[in-house]
Amino acid sequence: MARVVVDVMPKPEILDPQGQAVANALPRLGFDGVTAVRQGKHFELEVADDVDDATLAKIAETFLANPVIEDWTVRRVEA
Amino acid sequence: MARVVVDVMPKPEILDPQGQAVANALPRLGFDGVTAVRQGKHFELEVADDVDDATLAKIAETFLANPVIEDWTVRRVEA
Amino acid sequence: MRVGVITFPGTLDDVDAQRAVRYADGEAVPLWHGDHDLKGVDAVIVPGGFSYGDYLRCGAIARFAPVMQEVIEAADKGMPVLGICNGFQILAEAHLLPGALTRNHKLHFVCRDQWLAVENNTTAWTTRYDKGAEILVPLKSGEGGYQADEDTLKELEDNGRVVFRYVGDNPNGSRNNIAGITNARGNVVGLMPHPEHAIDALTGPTDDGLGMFLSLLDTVVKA
Amino acid sequence: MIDTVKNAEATPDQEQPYRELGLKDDEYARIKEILKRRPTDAELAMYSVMWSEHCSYKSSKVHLKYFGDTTTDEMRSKMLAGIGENAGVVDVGDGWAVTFKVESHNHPSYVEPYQGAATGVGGIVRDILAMGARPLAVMDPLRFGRPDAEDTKRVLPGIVAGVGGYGNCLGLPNIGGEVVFDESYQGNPLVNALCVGAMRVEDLHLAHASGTGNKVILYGARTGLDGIGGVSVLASETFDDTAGKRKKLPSVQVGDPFTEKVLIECSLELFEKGIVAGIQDLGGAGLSCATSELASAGDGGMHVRLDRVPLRATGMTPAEILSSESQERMCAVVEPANVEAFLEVCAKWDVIATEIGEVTEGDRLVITYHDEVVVDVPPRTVAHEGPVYHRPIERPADQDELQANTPDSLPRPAKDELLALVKTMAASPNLASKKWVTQQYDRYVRGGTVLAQPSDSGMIRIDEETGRGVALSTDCNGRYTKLDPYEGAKLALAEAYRNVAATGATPVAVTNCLNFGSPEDPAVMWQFEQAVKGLADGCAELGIPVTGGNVSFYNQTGSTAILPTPVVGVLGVIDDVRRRIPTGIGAEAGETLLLLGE
Ligand SMILES: Nc1ncnc2c1ncn2[C@@H]1O[C@H](COP(=O)(O)OP(=O)(O)O)[C@@H](O)[C@H]1O
Repeated sequence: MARVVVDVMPKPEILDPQGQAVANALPRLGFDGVTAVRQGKHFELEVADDVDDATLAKIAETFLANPVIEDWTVRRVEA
Repeated sequence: MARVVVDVMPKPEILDPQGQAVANALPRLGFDGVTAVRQGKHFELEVADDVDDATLAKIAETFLANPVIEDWTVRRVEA
Repeated sequence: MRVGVITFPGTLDDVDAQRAVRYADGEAVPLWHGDHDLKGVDAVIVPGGFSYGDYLRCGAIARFAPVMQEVIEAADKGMPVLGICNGFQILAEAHLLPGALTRNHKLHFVCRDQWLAVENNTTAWTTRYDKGAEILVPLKSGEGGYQADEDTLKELEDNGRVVFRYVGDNPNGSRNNIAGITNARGNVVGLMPHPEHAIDALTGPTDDGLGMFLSLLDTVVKA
Repeated sequence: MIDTVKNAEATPDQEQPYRELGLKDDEYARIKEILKRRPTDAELAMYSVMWSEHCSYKSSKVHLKYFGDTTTDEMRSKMLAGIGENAGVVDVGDGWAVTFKVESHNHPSYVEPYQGAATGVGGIVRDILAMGARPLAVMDPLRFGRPDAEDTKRVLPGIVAGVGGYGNCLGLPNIGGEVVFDESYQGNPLVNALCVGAMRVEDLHLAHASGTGNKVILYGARTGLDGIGGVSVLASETFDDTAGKRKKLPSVQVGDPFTEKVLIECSLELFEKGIVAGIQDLGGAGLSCATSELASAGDGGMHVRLDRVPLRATGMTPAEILSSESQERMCAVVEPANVEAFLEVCAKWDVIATEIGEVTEGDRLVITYHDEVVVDVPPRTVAHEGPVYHRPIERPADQDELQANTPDSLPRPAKDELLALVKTMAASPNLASKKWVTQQYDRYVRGGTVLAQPSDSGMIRIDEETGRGVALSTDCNGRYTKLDPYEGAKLALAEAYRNVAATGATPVAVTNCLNFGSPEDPAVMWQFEQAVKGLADGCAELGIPVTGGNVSFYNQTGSTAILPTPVVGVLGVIDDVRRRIPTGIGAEAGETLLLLGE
């Protein structure tokens, strides 16, 4: 078993209303100094050892992310 | 400027319908070997250099995550 | 009876809550999210909608609004407070009520007429109902699944703090079919379904929801 | 380097990628003739998008004229604004005016179903808002391919979630729509969105910029690189051999319904305070469209300072700023004395508002970027005097054959097969319950919904005191229209009309969204021409006017067009919604069932 993390983020040129809402709220809550926030998704997958990187890349690209509006990264981590 | 990543995940004992939906869909799409999926949020913050770790921890705990149902991690990364 | 109805940016059902207060012969007092006082109202309704877009988590941003600090203080002193849908989410985020509301288990927004069983008719908002009565009101939410840890659930169940329970199939994956709960004192109630949309059979499925606003009238008159 | 007017004059022979931007040789030549020089990059961006089929109606204009020609003064008597405005407006009595319009967002919804559908709703809502009305409800006529096709499984849930996600968050009840499946929509689903709003008659706002010295204020979201797909050819030219060369951007816009909700409330407060002289929403073609249309409809010129536009991305060129389709923005014309009050209201709602220009004497639209002139055009040539095509029209050769193939050739079911047949029909996707879709839409919000799904028409109360309300239905049967576009359009009208009448409301006005294949196909143009005639003639017979609409061409997969789909929306008025007639047979036992008509 391996643990795989996939992070999916809105592309830089794409509007990110969620991140913006967080960024706008922080100063109101008394937290200054955060100049920009982007919000995306974080997936943690438990995968069998025979699942190779190419398959993981394919899962991320075709399913977890929407390549039209999102970028993504895939990495294996220690479980 | 520093870049900070906050990952927020549903607690293990909390139902995660989104992660489950992904896990259920993968075999249908022909991807086998993924035994579990959990889905959370991934935040990328640009913060001024004078924002200390305690403040970041506070932002995560009081705002970005809801400790009743979520766990979270905060880490500084290379921008 | 003067009842404050809060409007946050993104609040939608404030007009409905105000209308429901009027139907119960009360005076609806609009409160703005930036207000620092409650204008001398007898009770407060935190209505439904998508405050601040509900982008981070439903209610997560709204609970920090200035007016909410006033509400928290007043609630602690016993003022009747009702959170409907987004309002319930805000009250939970503000820790006026325990637990949290999460994404519906089938991942879709659900709008339907929903039967509820009244389980507690002693709160400030439910005295007009018979215990065990079933009422039909709209439910419309995407994140209405009530979640809490086992201890909290036990505490709620053992002390009769579950106010409403879904009847029939669970619409959103709520633990124990919980639709609404109250705090220990019974003055703060939160529920996902919308009694304010069921005050007139012309525009809602029934007028079953009116009982909540009439209950408040009784509570305020008695106080 | 920024391509200024001065630069354009100095470099008359510079090659420009006008073909990539969709302009024909003669159209480019005409622009040069109008300007008496080559256009700048910014001007080219502006003309190319405003002269596109989508914005200029160049293939449909000659046919749409027929709507006006067949509308009598009597039909027009209740019409306060009609074809040519953002949305049609009708007087519904008691001092109330109602505005409604349906628009397509077909192609974007195929590329990115959720965001495409969401921004479709957002766009039509801003159209209604720009008339000065409070948006009250939405509807969504949808068409998909076969329900079991892979593409439908990708597209349908996203579109439904997008319509719901945006509309629900805006607090607009969804009071109706359509879900129809047909093979022809497989690679080209239809997402039409309708919005209806109401206002007091005296609050009607029209999109024009008049009054020299009046200020032009852009308010709402920041401007980013959304939806400038086409125009990025200009950017890559501009940045050619620098590191700033920008990859081709996806022309996907992301909606922010929360920002739009705040924009609505902020705008309504501005209207109420009477401090808006003219207003225009920003939709397709963004600032290009808003500034040229405002200036063109006004009686002066306009000067816009592009460098003042609040941006979300860095390094945007003037052409990109003009073409950006960032959502949730509005453009207002405000008298100088009211600017401060205007900005105050925006501040209350946390809405960014920026004075970006002013109405000037003369009749030029001049746009500067850091004091250099990048656009200097007669606005009418951009907004209203685009190209007009008389496309070839030809009745398809197989139309007779199609019509000859009647149901008479089908076997009749035997008596004992009827039950099974009824069950099959009831379970067929086009007749089955649409609850899976409609229960994702909030139909209760704001407490004015009197009828919604599954009623024949939606009905919404506009006045709580008197109970005055309106009913709305949209309909179209593309198979009928394919068989006979003229009669098919009439039938769509008749169906919507009946649906409205059946609720107890009196039909008063019509809007439409004409979804067709490629206008370059003479057979499609024949369908289009016939459908417009049928709809207009039907309206004349019924005595209610077409007050507006929208045309969507190029709905096809390869060379196969969709079924011709002229979606017709009918608006009815009821003076007291308590007298509505709900759908459904039998509230009590013993009622009599009557069949009316032949
Ligand atoms: N099918 C149609 N029937 C009647 N009027 C139409 C039709 N299509 C477009 N129009 C009218 O043409 C005008 C321009 O269309 P509009 O949709 O406003 O352009 P834009 O795409 O720039 O918003 C509008 O007044 C609209 O009502």
